[in-house]
Amino acid sequence: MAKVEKKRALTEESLREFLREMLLIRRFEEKVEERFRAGDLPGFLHVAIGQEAVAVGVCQAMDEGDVFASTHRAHGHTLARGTHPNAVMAELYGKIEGCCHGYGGSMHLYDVERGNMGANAVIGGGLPAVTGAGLAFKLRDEPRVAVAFFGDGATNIGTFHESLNLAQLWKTKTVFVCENNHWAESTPGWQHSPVWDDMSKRALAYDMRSIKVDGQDVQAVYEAAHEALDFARSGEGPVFVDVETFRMHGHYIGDPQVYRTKEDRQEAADQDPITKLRDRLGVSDDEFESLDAEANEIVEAALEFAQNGTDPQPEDALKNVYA
Amino acid sequence: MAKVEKKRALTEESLREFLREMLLIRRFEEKVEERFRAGDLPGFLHVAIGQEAVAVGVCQAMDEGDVFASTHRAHGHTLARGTHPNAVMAELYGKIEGCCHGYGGSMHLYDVERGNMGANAVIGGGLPAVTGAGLAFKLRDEPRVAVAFFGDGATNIGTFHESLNLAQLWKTKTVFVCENNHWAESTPGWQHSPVWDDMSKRALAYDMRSIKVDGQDVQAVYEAAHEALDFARSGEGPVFVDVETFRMHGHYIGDPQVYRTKEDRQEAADQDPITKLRDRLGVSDDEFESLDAEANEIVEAALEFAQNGTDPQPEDALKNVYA
Amino acid sequence: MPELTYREAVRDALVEAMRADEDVFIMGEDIAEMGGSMAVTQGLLDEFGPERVRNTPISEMAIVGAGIGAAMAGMRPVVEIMYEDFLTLSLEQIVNQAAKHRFMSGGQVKVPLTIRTQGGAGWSPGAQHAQQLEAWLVHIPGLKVVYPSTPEDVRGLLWSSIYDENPVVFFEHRLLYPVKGEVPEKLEPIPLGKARTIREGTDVTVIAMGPLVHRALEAAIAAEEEGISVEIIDPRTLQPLDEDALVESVKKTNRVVVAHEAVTRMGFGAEVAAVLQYKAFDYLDAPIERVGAKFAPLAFAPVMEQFIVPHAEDVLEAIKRTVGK
Amino acid sequence: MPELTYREAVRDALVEAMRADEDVFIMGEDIAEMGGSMAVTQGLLDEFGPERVRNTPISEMAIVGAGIGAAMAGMRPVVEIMYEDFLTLSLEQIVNQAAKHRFMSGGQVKVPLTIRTQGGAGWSPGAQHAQQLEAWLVHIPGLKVVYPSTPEDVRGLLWSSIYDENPVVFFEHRLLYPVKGEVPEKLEPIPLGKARTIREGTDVTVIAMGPLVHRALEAAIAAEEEGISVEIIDPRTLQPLDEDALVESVKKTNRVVVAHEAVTRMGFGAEVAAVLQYKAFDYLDAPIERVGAKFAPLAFAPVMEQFIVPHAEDVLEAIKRTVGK
Ligand SMILES: Cc1ncc(C[n+]2csc(CCOP(=O)(O)OP(=O)(O)O)c2C)c(N)n1
Ligand SMILES: Cc1ncc(C[n+]2csc(CCOP(=O)(O)OP(=O)(O)O)c2C)c(N)n1
Ligand SMILES: [Mg+2]
Ligand SMILES: [Mg+2]
Repeated sequence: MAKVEKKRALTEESLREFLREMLLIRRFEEKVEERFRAGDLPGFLHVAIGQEAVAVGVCQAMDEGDVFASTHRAHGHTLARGTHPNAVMAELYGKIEGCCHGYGGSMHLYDVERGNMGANAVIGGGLPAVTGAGLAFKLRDEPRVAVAFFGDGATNIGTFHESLNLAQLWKTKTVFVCENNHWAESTPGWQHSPVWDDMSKRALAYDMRSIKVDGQDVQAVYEAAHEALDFARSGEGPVFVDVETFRMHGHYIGDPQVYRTKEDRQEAADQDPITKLRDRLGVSDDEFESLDAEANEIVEAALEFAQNGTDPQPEDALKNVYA
Repeated sequence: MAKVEKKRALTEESLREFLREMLLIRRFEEKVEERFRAGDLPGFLHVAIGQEAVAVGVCQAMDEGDVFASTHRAHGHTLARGTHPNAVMAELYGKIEGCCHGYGGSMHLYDVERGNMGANAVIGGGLPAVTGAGLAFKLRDEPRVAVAFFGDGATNIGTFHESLNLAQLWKTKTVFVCENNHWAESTPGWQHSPVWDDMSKRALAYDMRSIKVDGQDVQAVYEAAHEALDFARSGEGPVFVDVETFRMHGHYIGDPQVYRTKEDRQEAADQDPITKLRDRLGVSDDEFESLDAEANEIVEAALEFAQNGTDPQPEDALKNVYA
Repeated sequence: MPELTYREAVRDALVEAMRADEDVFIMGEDIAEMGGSMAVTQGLLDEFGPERVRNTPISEMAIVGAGIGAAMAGMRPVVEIMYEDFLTLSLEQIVNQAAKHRFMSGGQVKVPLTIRTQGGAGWSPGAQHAQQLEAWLVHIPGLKVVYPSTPEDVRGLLWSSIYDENPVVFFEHRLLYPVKGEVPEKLEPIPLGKARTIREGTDVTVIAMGPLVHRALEAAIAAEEEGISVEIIDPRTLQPLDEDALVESVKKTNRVVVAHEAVTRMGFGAEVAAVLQYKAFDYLDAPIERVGAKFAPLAFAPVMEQFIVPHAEDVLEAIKRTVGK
Repeated sequence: MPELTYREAVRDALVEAMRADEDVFIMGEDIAEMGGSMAVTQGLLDEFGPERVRNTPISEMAIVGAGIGAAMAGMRPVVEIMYEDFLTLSLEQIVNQAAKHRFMSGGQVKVPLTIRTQGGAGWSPGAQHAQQLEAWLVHIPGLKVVYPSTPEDVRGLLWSSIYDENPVVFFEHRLLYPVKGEVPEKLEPIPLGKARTIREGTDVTVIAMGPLVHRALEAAIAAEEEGISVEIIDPRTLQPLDEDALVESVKKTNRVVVAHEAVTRMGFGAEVAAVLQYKAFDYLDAPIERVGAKFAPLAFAPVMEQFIVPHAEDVLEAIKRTVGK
């Protein structure tokens, strides 16, 4: 198979679209934080504030038909891939109108129509499935790719190792996107991984191709993801994308972050991908405010939609156990 | 801590001793094959014929107090570490006089007095324990090292990844000895591992020190193991020892090896570590025959000891479930 | 009717399914050239090639998980875990992923995956190659659990498992592979969730699984000589469980023995006993007897091994106890 | 007597053991600065330092396995699996290694390892953070299994688990952490294998575990108003099980309800029912009732979640059924 390695040019218009999306994710998650703190939302919730460029860059680079698996920090990936904010918010509220009809919740967002194979609350849990889906695409000669998102902490678990090993061995159509935000809950990279400062070393154990990218630069992420997807799609093998990014907030909503220094938090705040893109595009205050208002409006509508959603019937709990 | 890197000189006398040991292991395992084929021996049995130099080289380099964990292919490691052939053979016969009193069998040889923490019939199963023992030695500031033996096939399992990661992170007093004999049962290296032709790449994912060594050269193994043990003992961190070796026989006794070419078998036969050492030491036919006779005598005695051993009482099966 | 061994019957179902459907493929350790550690998949590589008969690395988690992903992508993988004991390495994927995807997605996803495995005592495999763990899987909503005891059943049930839209954990027993039995000329699917009456009787119902079905048969014949008429029922599918069939039989015989090779404590027999004492309370004339492995890991030495696992005599004694003999 | 929360009681046992013995140390994810996901180990890092309070990478297999190795090397590690659901990732080490080393070595080795974990419904954790899997471990010879329900018990039993020479899997329940209770001034070890009578009564015995002990208490009070006298027994240790205590109670009350949060099917209640119908057959005036989670993964939406898990009312209804009301 021919090696495809085109970088699709990004117009300013596209980048503005990216900004809009990142802003939507940001405002969405801020609202989720607010509602959780207000005691409105059930469940264990994790926001990816600071990591929006990864979600948007990768999902924008994906083709129709591509699939992905996400993690406990799934709102951004799901929204970036086109699931309606109403459906996501309604899911967080446990409503029938939610993208999983209230069965899943924040850590288990699925949207099969848009290729979302499911967010996973078990670290590494989605990686073998993405390997298997990439295998299926290869066996059936389909031009599709399966993408896994996961964190730096996830590279420590056996599931990660077995999945990457198998993917490389069989050259499955898979892309592994490691969002290295320097933390696994309260555990800093240096405390959980001997190669925390260069996660691409993980790929060496499989002779797997890897790409390093600045996760706060959405264009760079987009281009790297494109390269990875093209390579995987062509059947040449999986790619490990080593993304450096920053978790601006706590591990979970409400996390007092006692384990984290002020400086570390400030460093993360300084890496806000939205500010970076805004500066780069030279978006004026007025224009930004109008984009922001637009995002907020969508989020407010989603909230209203969710709050007015329908609770499942208790007995619905016994449905969907089997197909 | 100071970095220790002495190579202990090996006298010809020592090497002759190594030859004696390798020969004993060889004859012991040939006898086991014979008795198994004769229908005398219960269980699943795997011999390490062709890999004797690894067992002897590593075990000779270990200090008193060092411990190790072995695999399904455990006779050589156990004998090389000094467990009496009688006790090993009796164990294979399921006798009370066996080194596990008949509870363990070939795949579960233990000898705590000699630091044998147990052979494991689950691939990778002993690696975390060796990491934990190495941690204990470090926490208690003991000058001891824990060694794991495992095969090329074992590098694919999650347990391997988690163990090496943790060992490196915590700089435990551990040495990981990978016996790459190019096969995992019927599956050749290229079919089970993307880095099959250079297993030391596995260590890169942990920034772990690695040493490559020719496993058919007992002196080289001894020296490499010494270097690794010294490094680990000094508290500098674990070491991955990438040993290339050859499985001269089938995966298990009785394996028709339908999956293996004649050439591959011949290649392995050509790498007989005993022949190599014999040639190198210039051992005459006469001398070799006398060494051989000596080994055979020990093995015959072991066989007699085992065959005359005592069967456990059936109800003994309910002992040793709890301490 | 032709005769097949249990081993051939498993193979037959795989071959038929792979011929019928390009989406069926198999993965596992050493299943290709070697034909699996139990020679079940011998010949499949030749017929279907390495794309559909895939040797895997030793990575039980990824084997099951890749099966899940391929199933979610529309295929019907059949994966093999070489020894049941190694299910312990893949349970995260089986229990948290395969069993729950459909539910957590609110019905969007399905996982038509079959996980074959085998185990059991015999040949002195030692403590790590002989456990019987089917009870664990029965505890997990979202899984189906199948454990056939005859060539006919293993063939028909494997077919149905492959074509079921849910993840199925399919247990085979090492000692059953060489067992011969009649099978229908053409493969007939057997629906999951239906027990089979192996033998009719009036005095005691023995509910037996896997190899214990055969040992129960021996026991029944011996019991008959002592004037005790034994009915034997093999649930075959443990999840869903054909409770009605068990209850019906008990209502007739009023006495029950449950027999499996797994450790008695917390084994599947506990569930059967709990169900029957509840649903047939007024019909029980004697306590429900459980026959299973004694409470120890499987010892290596044959004398100890055989002491641990249940035999026909153990079933017979239990039968006699229930009738007060 | 002073009062402690269940959380404080766990912490207290850890602190006391670590003060008493240099060989006791703890490992787990985020147990150091953060004090664990349930704030149980808060403050321990300050007192004992990072060598003895070890944050681990996310690698449940290695966490347990390193504990095994350290235990075999003579220490007394206490490892934490953050959520019980992740036991699925370490079962190979728990079941094939920790549980069997002593046996396979013919008694040479011991593994004094304690594996703490927690789980349960509450706070809508969803299907992968809420399973109750204690039944699995009870099926495995070589393990001890403990599941305390009160501050006093959790403290005394954790101490005994740490000092037991065998591997112990120690279950805590998320909703119990804030529950307060009286504890002896000085930590008193509680022997493993002894049930506790929580409440005496004459009409029905409720055998309850973990949070269901508390729900059973509510049910008992409500039942009393209807003239039903309920005895509640908490086995506390599931392996070894204090069968005598259960049987004694049943001989008195002649009626039994078994209650736990785990899925009813193949849950620990099945074993209890199987044992009691056997050992107290002639004393049972009604079928043994089982109360547990309905057969589904735990749904996220609170209404569905609450429908799945058992409540005091479910226990009450079961009590009433046994007495025919
Ligand atoms: C197998 C497993 N172990 C532990 C946890 C608890 N947990 C949830 S998130 C998390 C940290 C994950 O770190 P990382 O992979 O870097 O992702 P991030 O949270 O930084 O996005 C942990 C330990 C889990 N969900 N799964
Ligand atoms: C977890 C696990 N999976 C599968 C097996 C079955 N098995 C036994 S030996 C073996 C091959 C091991 O290969 P390698 O690690 O290279 O060791 P070698 O046999 O070559 O010494 C396999 C797959 C096992 N024992 N454990
Ligand atoms: Mg992270
Ligand atoms: Mg090998």
